Amino acid sequence: MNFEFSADQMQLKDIARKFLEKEESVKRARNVLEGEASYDEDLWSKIIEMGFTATSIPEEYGGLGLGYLELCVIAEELGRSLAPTPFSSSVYLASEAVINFGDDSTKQVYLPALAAGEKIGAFAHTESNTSPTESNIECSFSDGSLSGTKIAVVDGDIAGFYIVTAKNDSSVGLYLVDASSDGVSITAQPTLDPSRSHAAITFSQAKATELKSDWSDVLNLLDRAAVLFSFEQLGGAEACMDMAKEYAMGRYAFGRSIASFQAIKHKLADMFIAVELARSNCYYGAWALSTDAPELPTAAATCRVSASQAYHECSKENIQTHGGMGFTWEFDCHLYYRRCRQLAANIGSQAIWKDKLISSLERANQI
Amino acid sequence: MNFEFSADQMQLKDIARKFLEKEESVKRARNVLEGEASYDEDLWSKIIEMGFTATSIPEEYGGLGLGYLELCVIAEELGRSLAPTPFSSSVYLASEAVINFGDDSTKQVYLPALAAGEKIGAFAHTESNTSPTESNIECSFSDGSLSGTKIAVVDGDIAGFYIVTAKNDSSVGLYLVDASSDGVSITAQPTLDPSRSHAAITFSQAKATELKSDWSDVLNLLDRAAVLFSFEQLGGAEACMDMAKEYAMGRYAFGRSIASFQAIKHKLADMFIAVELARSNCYYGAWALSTDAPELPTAAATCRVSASQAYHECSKENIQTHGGMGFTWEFDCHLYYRRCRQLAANIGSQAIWKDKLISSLERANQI
Amino acid sequence: MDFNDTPEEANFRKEAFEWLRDNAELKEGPKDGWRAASEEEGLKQVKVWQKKLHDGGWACLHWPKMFGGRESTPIERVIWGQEVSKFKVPGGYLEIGQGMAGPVMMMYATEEQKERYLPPMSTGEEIWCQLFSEPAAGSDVAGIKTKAELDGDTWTVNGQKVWTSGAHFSDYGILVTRSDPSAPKHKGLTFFFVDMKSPGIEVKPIKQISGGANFNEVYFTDVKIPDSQRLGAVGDGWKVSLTTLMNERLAVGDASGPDFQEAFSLARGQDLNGKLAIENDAVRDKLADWYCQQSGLKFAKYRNISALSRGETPGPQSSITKIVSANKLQEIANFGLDMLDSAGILRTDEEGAEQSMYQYGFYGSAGLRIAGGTDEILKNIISEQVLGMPQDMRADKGLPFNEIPTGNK
Amino acid sequence: MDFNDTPEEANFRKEAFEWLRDNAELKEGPKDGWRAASEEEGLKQVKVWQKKLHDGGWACLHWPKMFGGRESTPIERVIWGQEVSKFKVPGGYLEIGQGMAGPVMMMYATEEQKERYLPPMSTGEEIWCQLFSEPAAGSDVAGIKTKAELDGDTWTVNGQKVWTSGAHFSDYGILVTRSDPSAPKHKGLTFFFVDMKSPGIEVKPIKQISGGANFNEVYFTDVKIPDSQRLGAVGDGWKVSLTTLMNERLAVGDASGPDFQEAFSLARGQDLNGKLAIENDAVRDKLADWYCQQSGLKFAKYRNISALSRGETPGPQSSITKIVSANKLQEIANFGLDMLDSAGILRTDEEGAEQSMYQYGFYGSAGLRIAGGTDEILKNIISEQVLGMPQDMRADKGLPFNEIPTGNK
Repeated sequence: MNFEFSADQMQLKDIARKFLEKEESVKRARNVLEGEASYDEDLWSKIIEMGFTATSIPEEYGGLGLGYLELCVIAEELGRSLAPTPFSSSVYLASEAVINFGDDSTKQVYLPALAAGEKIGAFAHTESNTSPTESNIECSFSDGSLSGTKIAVVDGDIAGFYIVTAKNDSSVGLYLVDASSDGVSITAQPTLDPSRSHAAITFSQAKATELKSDWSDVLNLLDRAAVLFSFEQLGGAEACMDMAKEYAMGRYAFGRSIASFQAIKHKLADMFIAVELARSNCYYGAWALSTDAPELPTAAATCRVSASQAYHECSKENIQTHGGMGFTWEFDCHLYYRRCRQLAANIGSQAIWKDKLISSLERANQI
Repeated sequence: MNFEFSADQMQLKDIARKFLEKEESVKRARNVLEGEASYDEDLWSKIIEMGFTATSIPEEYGGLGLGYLELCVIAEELGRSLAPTPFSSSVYLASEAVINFGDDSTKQVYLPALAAGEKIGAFAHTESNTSPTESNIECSFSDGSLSGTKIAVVDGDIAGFYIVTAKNDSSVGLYLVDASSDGVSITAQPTLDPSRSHAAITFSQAKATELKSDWSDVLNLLDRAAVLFSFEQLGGAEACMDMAKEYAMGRYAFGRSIASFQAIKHKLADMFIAVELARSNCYYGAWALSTDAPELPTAAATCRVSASQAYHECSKENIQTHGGMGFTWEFDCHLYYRRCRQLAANIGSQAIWKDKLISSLERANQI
Repeated sequence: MDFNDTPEEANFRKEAFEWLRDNAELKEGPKDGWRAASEEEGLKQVKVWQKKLHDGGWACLHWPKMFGGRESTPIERVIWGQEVSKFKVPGGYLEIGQGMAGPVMMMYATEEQKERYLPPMSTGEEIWCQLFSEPAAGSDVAGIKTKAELDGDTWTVNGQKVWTSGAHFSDYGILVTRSDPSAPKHKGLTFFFVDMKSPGIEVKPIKQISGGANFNEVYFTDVKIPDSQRLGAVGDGWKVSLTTLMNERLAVGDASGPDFQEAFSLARGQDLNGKLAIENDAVRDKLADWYCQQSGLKFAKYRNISALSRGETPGPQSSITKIVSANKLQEIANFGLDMLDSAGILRTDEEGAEQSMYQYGFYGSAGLRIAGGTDEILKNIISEQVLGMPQDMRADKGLPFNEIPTGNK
Repeated sequence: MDFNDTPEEANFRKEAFEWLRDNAELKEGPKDGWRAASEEEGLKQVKVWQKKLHDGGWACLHWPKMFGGRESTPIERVIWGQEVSKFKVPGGYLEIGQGMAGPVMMMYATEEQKERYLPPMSTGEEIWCQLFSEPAAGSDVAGIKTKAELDGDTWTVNGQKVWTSGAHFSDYGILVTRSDPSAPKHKGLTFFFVDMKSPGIEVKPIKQISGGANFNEVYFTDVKIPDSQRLGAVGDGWKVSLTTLMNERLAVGDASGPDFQEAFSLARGQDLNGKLAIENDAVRDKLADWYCQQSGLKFAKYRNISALSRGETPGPQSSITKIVSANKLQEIANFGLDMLDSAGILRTDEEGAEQSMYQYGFYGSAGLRIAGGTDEILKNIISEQVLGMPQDMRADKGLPFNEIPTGNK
């Protein structure tokens, strides 16, 4: 039994953590939130220098060819530090789509650029106020071009290309559209978490490359990304727990540290339990992703649900533990409260993932 | 605004409470639980003497002709004291069925006897491990006789007659069958709460009287009963809260009353909140029942759900507050824990009532 | 058991309604209501309306007539509140003065001071704020550090207050200070009222997580207050404060934001996983919980109003209301955003857009669980003051204030 | 990251499996397992099986070989547990002796005593119990009152213990007493082992809320214990107790009873409100929560086993496991009973009947949330020992034991 990251992976995690601390990633997230920029270009270029964007891209396409476990530990640290960059869109979604469903010429063009950070990719999936399904997607592809509108595209205003879900005659699959193509129009959309940019993208007969994929591949792409997003959520949840504890230890009321009151102690114990369950489930997801296990749909939904719950619990109770100060703009609590929602929304809501989990267990007809 | 019981009603409540305390009703519940009897005949005869069974039966049929508010306050006290008698079956269900759906000759025969406690009635509705619906009820009536099997009939082994749900050609309605009729066979069924008796009843061409009713009347009967059951649940919940508080105040650990620890204080505050919400919703139910308001379906489901939740919370956390002692047979905590489940099961589970609540709000198209 | 007025109550209700009908505009629907374009504009309109109320005899219902009030009973205040909610009338700005500062002034100020300050408070001409909370005195309200030193008959005040609503537009404020740091915590406090235009007072807005700024920090640097503006004896400030503290916890009350009705109507029009959300049993299950909570709070309020109507003291409804409604709001806000799936993150300032309502609740609920007593403090209060359970152990008991451990935050 | 054994672990697993295969019967399915017709019968079979284990070299894996153990590593114990769970073999009765009494004896008994008592403990010939809890010493484990007085070299013990598993069939017990009531709480305790057949010991079963009686009260009336049976110094009993207390909290561990799998399979066959329960989204929502909790606990355990496998100290998994699984069991039990609607109340002793499983969980979960550390005590432990948060204030700190307030219960 070796259900743990390796020493090398833990070292990579430590490097990522120290790097993001040194770069004051949380402060950068605040700057993006308060400023005009869509993301922190400087941090992004440093992340690229660290090789993080190249982690899971095969060596033959200019990547490092490391496994997904390495990407998981990086994701956790990016989540912990609220890194205001398009990492998740470009790496968990766009790169994965090209790696898994692109033909060789597409890979040749996009993967080296993704690995080197020369291109940013984004995933354009949502079209309305409801979860995209095989039957409600309206964007359509025919004769080499794609039309329709996607909303809430994370990093949509900074991406160089989009992985777009669209229907053709028979089914819904994945298409690649360059942002610079004719017929692509981009409108930034303000959100609850301005430390991450979002946009609406309208495609009018835009030239598109078909990726070899159908609806089951779309779901597979979401499952793979879910594991990585879960690690970001886990990192965020743990950061909130740590903040709450640290604040409580130093804050005195009624002549004693508020960390000595059972109401606060038990709140922290509840956070700790949620984080530990989420972490264990995330490891399950990491194992399934890295081994391409048939359990991936179950594992992905399990860690997604568990990590979303932990982050929700920890980010709101972190504010509560801080009392009035937690409600101020000045403290960082709200940065996490916002990011928690952003990550919860990013690849579909809790209701959808819970349903996916039970459906996958029904299919497996076993546990 | 006079959203409160009247002084007379509160006095009746006080009388009922003192009477049941003096008669050591909780101890009697334990005796029935531990013994062979199906109910406490002595307490039952005293309850009859108090006139409680006659409360809402019209004067012309030998009752006291009081309103339902009076019955609500009595129900609360019976719930608080775990009274081991067939009151709920005979009064909330059987008497109500005869009052509302019986023809005059049926009323003439049954109501005076119910008021005087000479007859005990029970409601035979459940047939299987699932909630009875208009389409799954198999018991059938034709040519004046009824056939089929009912299970988990509360007080089924002591009742003199049954109100039975059965289908005829066109719909499901209510029928009255005497327990002494040919073709009625009764088998006691052990349960989680032996302080209340249950039985399976098989009808084989048993002579039955048709009550003028269809499925909507069955639902109406359940709604009316739900308000009264909710008051029993409310009384039980409050008793658990009081027990937990009293025990915590006197129990010392680490040199102080455990009632001074926030974990216990906040647990009690949570119980108090649940009880206060349930009480307020029960009053809503009482108002709707007593005024025959069109809101009855909503009010009944609201108080049923709210009171079931409060009793569940309070009965389990009462055990928890007592620690090891709460887990002993000797302490009364488990009597309430059992009764909480018995009352939750009696007229259908929480899932069904929650669904009814939202359905009634959908029908009302308003709140 | 009924929802009807007594004949006296019905008369009062009629009178109130008729006056309002003659002086204000009825709302056109449940979402209709008064809104001001800006704070300045709102303040102006509130003052005009308050003057009208005063002239009509409807200002400060609970105040003595001699100071501009009506001497109404508590139940009449409730009825007035119900009637006024049917009309599009200005609100806000004046509650802290009339609800908290006024009663303290009536109890502790001199006759001359009452005559000088109370009438303009009731007409809305002068606005008051309350200077209580401090960075280290939140849940622990008596942990106040702002220092007051007496020299001759003038006090010099130094320190910082936080969470002061309306400090920037207030004319006066009521203020608690520590006059004796060597006395035990609750003994060394002294209470004043202060002119907010005094030299040395600086007001800075506090930006909240929502981006709005409804509160202020107020800094005191060598602010001079004449001893004649002291309310209550030196060292009796805690006793004076108690007059207003329970009022404050009452005032926070119910959550504004989406409730059952909004969630229900969202679910009836929203697609979730291939069918209408209202057909999803998990949604129905949650809606049922929220309906039961909302209904329980509503009827608890009715029970309290009934108690007032009978002249009895109402129960601990306000603490329960705040705990339940703040947490319900947080759940409903997250539910609403989740229902919109990935689009729930989008911000829109469109009037009435689903997102903006749930996003408002998302921020607001986090604050409401803290403001005017955290969930945790309110549960302490319920367990101690309602259920009679003992206080937690006190580390500060009997210690001189300046020897109480304070940590680093 | 994988679930594979190291080569050494794989060898050990193979050896264990092969021995078990040659000496016991494989289970036929997940619900198959050993059950005894009565306690006496069970005890007899356990002793036979334990002797077989011992003779095969598989008794008391973690004990030194000289006392009948195997000197296995922690990860080998885990592997043994996994392999043994595939077989229909007797269990129970011996865990407290071998897991708690044995280690204490090894640490504190004389060489002669170890040679006399440990081998028959490892072979199952002699059974031991643990006499710790008292009516007033539950969560507050050090609040022990049972009095021990020394006269010459004999102690006289008077008092009462509760919640003693197996006292009625045990040969010996380990016992904590208060030898100096005037010393502070943790200082005046003294630890012994005692022959359960000593005059003055009376064992009475405690009937639980389920009707079963798995525990006992044990009364001590002038029970004589030679000073040679003292373990550790006079007054050092707390230190000795700590050796076993964490073991106890670990031992309670996971809940037995219906879990996700049972609830899932119930939902797939059960009608709810006109459709299969598994098609009800509220049911799916709850099932997803329970699956995530169960899965989280399972993989936390794997992480702990991995830590053991690397020779590291495992994390605080056992406290988390108990809190989460006890509460989950209580929810699932109520869910299962609710699913059966009004028929959920019916009791049936039919083997494998849905009701009986959920009813067992209904009682069992209420006890599990208390036994071996309540939810509340375990959350204290997590916050203090894992997160490093400060202790609550202690009213008993430094006081002589007989001056600590005790209330009336």
